[in-house]
Amino acid sequence: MNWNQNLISQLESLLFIAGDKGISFSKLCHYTQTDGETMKAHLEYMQHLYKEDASRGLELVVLANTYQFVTKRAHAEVIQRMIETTQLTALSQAALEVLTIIAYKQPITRVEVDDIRGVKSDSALQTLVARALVKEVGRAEGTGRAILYGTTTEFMQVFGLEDLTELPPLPDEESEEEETDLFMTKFQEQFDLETVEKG
Amino acid sequence: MNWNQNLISQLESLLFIAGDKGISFSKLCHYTQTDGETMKAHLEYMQHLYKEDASRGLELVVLANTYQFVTKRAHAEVIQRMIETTQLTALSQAALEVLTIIAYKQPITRVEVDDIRGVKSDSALQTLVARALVKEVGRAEGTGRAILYGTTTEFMQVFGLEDLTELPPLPDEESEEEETDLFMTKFQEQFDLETVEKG
Amino acid sequence: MAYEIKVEAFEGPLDLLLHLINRLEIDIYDIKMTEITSQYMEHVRAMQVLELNEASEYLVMAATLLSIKSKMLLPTMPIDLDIDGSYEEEFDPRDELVNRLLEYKRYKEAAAELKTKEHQQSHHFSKLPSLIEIEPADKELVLDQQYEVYDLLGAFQKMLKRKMLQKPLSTRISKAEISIKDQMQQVVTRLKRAKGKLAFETLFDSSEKAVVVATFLSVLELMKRQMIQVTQSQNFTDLEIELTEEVLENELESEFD
Repeated sequence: MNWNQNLISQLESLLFIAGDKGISFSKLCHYTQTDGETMKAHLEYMQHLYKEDASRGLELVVLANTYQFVTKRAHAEVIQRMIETTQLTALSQAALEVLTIIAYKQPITRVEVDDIRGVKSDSALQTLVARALVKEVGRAEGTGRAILYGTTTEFMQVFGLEDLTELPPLPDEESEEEETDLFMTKFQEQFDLETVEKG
Repeated sequence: MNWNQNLISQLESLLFIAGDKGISFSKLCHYTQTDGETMKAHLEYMQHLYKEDASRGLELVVLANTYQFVTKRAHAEVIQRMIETTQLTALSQAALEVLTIIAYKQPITRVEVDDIRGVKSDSALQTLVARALVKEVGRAEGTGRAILYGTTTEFMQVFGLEDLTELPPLPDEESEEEETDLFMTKFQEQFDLETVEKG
Repeated sequence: MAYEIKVEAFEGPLDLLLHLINRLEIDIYDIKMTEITSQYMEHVRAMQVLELNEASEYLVMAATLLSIKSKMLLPTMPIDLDIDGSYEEEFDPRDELVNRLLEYKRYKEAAAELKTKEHQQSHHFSKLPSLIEIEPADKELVLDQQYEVYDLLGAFQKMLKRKMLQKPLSTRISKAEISIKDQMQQVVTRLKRAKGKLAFETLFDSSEKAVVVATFLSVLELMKRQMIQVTQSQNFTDLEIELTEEVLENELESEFD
């Protein structure tokens, strides 16, 4: 079989972007516009290739019908070093996201945070509580009486805020776009008018 | 030079996990317990390797002072089949102008930006802050203690800059050479200062 | 002469002036004040109707133009005050305006260049940092790092990007039929891999509605067939799904029907 280098390259970039989410076989065919047989052969070849090549850090695996890259087991130690270091000194992206949502929307329940992020947030939330950046501020009405979360004074110290009103507004893109469009439309009309008058 | 395949493999795993957060040179050395010289040589080799190998879908780049993987330009079309093609709303012309002025003259106050543009810039500036492209970097001396603005790492990521010295040179006006030189000198000084502070 | 006005959005009076200078092919170092002033006024009159936020800035510039124009109408009378007879460098009332225009023009051009860079960069894609679950700290840990509000906004931007990645393509892909049978199979397989027990929610990690619905129906079906049990240890705690021992220990007969 002749391996299509460009296809392999495309697959590498797609799988990279998909990250932990992976991509199903049929989607890979669709995105690269490749027939199933060719795809199957190439994916098998790639699985072999990544595994055998000692200079590759990734492996291509199939989990729950999706293809995805995972890091090689042999690097667990190095990766652990990175994660621990980051963990001790910094908040993870997930934690920062959850913190942002809580800061702007407090009081808010975990389920509402999950909805906004589109992924579960429990462990990030736990970290934030453990770090005293977020705390329980009450219970929601209704069934379940879910816990409401809010930010702490510790949060304000860490982020150098005097009070919550100092938070800058979040992007509100749609309304901005509309305004511009409205403006441009009016503008256009005005000029068309002028041109006609002059012409 | 003998390339250490295991090191390359480790770097590939670490960079895969870090994604668009990237990893700084010094951290890469720390995590893999490698000396700077070896690291430098290997990273350069990898940059070359990924670029030249037609079966690779990624490139190793330096953005905002961190090493990170990005997909090759050639695959943009294939990737856009997978993800939403619409970028986050494009920046308005006003926002782009304000951002440019801040990028070249940072740290700078809003009033100074207004002066250069001849028009008020508050709402454009607000958008830029919300989009995390611009942030407060301090307060000006004197009455009012106006907020000073500067660009963020997000800005460097979005505009593909390794660091701020990579900004394209400001267009010159021939007959303005003297002034430009003066400006450039100051600019240079500013950067030297920054570099010293950072270094 | 009727000409077509190419409509652009003007970013304030300086931008409008640059546009006029460009269109009228005026030398920026020798601006014809009469011509540009009348053109400028015409545009501003048109724009005033729009009740622009920036109306006042446009008007201030109009006043500046008029003032420059009138100064230039005055005869220049070099007054020789110096004993040695040399003149002070001639003062041109336009100088300040020209300098402002040139400076603004520089940034406008640089902005265009940055936009190109942004465009180029937008053809490279990246992934977000992998989420690696680590045990959350059980005791209070005070952060030793100072953060700024920008970090929050940056995180929010990244989240928006990730949500963009998660958006399922709605129109272009023909909807794949998800069979309950396959889904039952998968639920059992996952439970087996997890030694027979999983939190209810972990089964629903797909962002595709159809998959979630199919998974739910398959769970109901498996319960009906008494292949799994759903338990809850306390009110409001997570539901747990458990394979019955029989299923766990035996090979799955490959088909559901």
